[in-house]
Amino acid sequence: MYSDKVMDHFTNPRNVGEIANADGVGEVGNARCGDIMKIWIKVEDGIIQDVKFKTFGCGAAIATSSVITEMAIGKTLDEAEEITNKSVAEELEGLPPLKMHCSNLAADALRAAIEDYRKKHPITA
Amino acid sequence: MYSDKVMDHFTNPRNVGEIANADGVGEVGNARCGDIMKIWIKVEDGIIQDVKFKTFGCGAAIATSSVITEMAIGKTLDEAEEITNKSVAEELEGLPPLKMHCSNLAADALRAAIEDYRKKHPITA
Amino acid sequence: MSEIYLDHAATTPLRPEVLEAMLPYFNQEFGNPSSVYGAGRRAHQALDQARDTVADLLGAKSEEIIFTSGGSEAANLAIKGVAWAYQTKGKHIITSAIEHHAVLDAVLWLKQQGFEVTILPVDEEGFVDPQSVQEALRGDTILVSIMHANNEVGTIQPIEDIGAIVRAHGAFFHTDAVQTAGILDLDVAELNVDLLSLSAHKFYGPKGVGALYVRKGVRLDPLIHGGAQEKRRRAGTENVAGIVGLAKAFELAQAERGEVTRHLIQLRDQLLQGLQAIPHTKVNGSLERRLPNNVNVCFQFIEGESLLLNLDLKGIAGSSGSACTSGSLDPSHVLLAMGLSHEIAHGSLRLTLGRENTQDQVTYVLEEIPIIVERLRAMSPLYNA
Amino acid sequence: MSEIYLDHAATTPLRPEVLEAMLPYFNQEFGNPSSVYGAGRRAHQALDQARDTVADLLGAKSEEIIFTSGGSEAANLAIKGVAWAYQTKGKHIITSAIEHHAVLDAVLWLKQQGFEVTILPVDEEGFVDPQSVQEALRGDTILVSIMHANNEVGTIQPIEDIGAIVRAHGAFFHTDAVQTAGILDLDVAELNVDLLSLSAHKFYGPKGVGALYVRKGVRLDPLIHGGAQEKRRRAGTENVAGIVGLAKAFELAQAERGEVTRHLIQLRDQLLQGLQAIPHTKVNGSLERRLPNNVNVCFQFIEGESLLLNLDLKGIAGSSGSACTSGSLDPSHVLLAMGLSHEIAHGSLRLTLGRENTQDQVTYVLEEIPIIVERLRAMSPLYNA
Ligand SMILES: Cc1ncc(COP(=O)(O)O)c(C=O)c1O
Ligand SMILES: Cc1ncc(COP(=O)(O)O)c(C=O)c1O
Repeated sequence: MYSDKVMDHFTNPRNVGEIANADGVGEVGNARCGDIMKIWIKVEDGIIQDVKFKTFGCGAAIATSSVITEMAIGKTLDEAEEITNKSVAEELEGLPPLKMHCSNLAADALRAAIEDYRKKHPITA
Repeated sequence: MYSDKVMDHFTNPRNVGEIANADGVGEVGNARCGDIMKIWIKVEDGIIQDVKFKTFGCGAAIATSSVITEMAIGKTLDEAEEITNKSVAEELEGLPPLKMHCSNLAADALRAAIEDYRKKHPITA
Repeated sequence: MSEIYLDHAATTPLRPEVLEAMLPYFNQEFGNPSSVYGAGRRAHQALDQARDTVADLLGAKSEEIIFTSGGSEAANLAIKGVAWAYQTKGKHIITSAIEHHAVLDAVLWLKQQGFEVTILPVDEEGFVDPQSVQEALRGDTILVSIMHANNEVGTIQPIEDIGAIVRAHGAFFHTDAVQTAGILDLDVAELNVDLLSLSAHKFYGPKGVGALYVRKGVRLDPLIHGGAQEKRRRAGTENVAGIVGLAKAFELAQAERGEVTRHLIQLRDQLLQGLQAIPHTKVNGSLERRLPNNVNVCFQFIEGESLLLNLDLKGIAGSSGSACTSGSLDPSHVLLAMGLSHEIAHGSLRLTLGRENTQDQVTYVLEEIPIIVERLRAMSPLYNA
Repeated sequence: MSEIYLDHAATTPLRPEVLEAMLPYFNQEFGNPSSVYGAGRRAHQALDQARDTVADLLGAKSEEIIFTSGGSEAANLAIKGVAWAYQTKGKHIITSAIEHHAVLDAVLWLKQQGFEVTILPVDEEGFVDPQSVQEALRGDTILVSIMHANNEVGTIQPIEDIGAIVRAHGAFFHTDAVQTAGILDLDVAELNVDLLSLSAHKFYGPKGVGALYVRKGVRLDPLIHGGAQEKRRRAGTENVAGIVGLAKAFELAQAERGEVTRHLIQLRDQLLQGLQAIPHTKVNGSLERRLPNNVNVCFQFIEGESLLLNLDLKGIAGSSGSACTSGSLDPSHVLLAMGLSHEIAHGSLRLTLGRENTQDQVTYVLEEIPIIVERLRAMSPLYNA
């Protein structure tokens, strides 16, 4: 059902946990549909230095959360915002069709965290 | 499907044929329902001396025709008239339910032959 | 005396290669294909592969194949499924008088439920005239169902032509290909069909499994509601072993088709020729567009079941449209629709050949049948020799 | 690492004795049971014998058994068959909120076609209150369908009581016994049912074959129209091997029931006890009236599919009512009907035992599960340890 890469991230998820005093936090999903993702980011000079996640959800939800942490670290906020649910799925070498919809929310969670960061750190020109 | 006795009468039907100058002839059934039985009888002193039949029909139709010739020979006309389709089926150790209806007409054919005989030989008291 | 089986249109023995392909799915890979763990995933893979194979052989896409419990279910699903799904668009259905009862009775039941039905006649060889389909189509016609080849007389319908007419009109077209799958080359695009039914046990696969091709975009209400199997169009835990068997048997039939067809036609023509030499004998169906394995004749003055029983006593297994074998009073609705009288229709014999039949068997059969026919005629009140 | 199969409610492996009983009917006795010649008659005899066996085991008469392609078809035939046959008498149907989708979706489809439906609630253990059936019955109620035991939580309904109420009212009563056939002792007279569905692959028989008991006098419109098979109530060439397998498996299950049940209950209770020791764990279903092979728990703060995947990696095959495994957004409709929140319902785990499971396996499972649960909770945003 799942690709090897999904199973790798599912069995050895990267960057699980929380960041104390995170610069931004994003949460998407709800218990009703069975997937909740929460992402914490640490930002320095407009660059994402660290990402951590916690996820309640199926194998795809956990793997997408894990892989997006790797994809985001080192990127500028603008670059990170370009990550889509689709590019996450591609990074994982595909997801089952059923999972594309409801469990592939990691990019949304990351964007929510970035938005949270931007709200807390308004650019004062 | 068929009892041994049915198969015996089917494979070795008794008294097949016609009686030239028969005293009575009876025919029942029609081609539409797939069974036609014709019975010829020879009567002497009110006793059936000989019976012959020709049948167009399924295994049950042939076997019932055959067995009724044996049942009728030697009987008085009154006795022979008492033979029912049911007693023919019993004599054959049973017939499949589907066959009880449409293919078990031999007693009717015999009665038709007796009726024909009585019509041609009215009792002049 | 070993049996000579000449009733391949009724059913066929499972091929050993097919049984072998099925065996692992009984108690090794026995998982439920809907399950996420290994045993379930492997069963699911087997289903996927079978679906790909069947789709390939029909020139279809995998998602266009629904596995069913046989030809009857496939045909019922096609007809009732489309009827229910499109009832708001129209309630008129067209079929032919010589369909298998799986089609005919499904359509007649829908009629009871308020659908309107046109049943097209056939000519004396059993052909549906495409022009009659054209004329029967109405604005509210949602479905036309015409069988590919008839199971009794073997006549092969001009499905491509009928399909083109139905498509141009905008209705859906189903063909019951139960007698042609595994025998003729089937391509759903060439045939111009939207739905096509087949059944594994007719081509050396297992009994109790069939398939329905449904062109993408055609909606169906399920016959069997429940789980999400078959993309929600047919619920129930899948008969994995059976489905694997269907695909394997279909594949083998396709691979060997050319060679087997030549063999069947040779035996068929030998039989037809030999039987025609018996007086008062009529060949039923077309001689030109005929299934390679089908022989159907009527011997006047005798009845079908007694003929079959006598054949059985000689070790020959055949079939008849006789009323007595079907439990109804009327003989074959197919022969009657082709214009035969009741009397003659009652005396029909169908012999359908298979890949393992031999010329020696045919020779033996041609020796025995005339004797049996003569014997039965001698006791028939209809025969005046 | 050999697999520990704990999903017997989903399906079971075919028993070797059953396969052996089936094998002759694939390519030796392969005849079509409708045929008059020897091979057909012998296949027909095998069907008759299988029918007698199943009837005997249910306390029914042979002519009251219809063979189908599985539990889903049996339930659909019962429900739609009665609905169509009695639609002029009434159009009201009663069922419960925790039925298998084969029942629920069939009933909901009928609703779309103009029938009226009452769906009864259940209590927190999954019980239908017989009193609620009494209250729901109307003058135009034609059918009530309540499952014997639930496939997810194992709760066994008071079928006898419900049946008595339905009978007194004059409606028909169907029970989906797919989870109890082969597990509990079934007697249609004691159960007060008019129709009962079962499926072979749930008791070590083949997939793709089931049976419907229909009390004499209850009319049914067929789901599959066509040939005269199954007394014109279910058309299609019979899956002879499958039907023989169903009867054999049912017979074996009945013969070994006492012993197997004791074994299952012991393992079940060991599992239930061990799992309850995990914090924030809830047992679903009744502890008193529960299937001997069913364990169903919710681990708070985690989701079912990721739990199952982790179990699979440890060689343990289980199941979940999780939305993610069913392809819908909602978790188990059964757990929701029992009053669980979505969040908790998502974390359910069903382990269903079989005759070959061992105490060692249970011990291993009880070692692994707490570790997995802890690991998943550690990455759950809902959990604050
Ligand atoms: C309670 C219940 N009813 C019906 C079914 C359907 O049976 P089948 O999958 O054999 O069609 C199942 C199992 O899937 C079940 O557990
Ligand atoms: C033309 C045709 N359609 C449908 C069927 C039904 O197929 P099955 O018996 O597999 O249900 C048959 C054979 O019985 C057939 O010959």
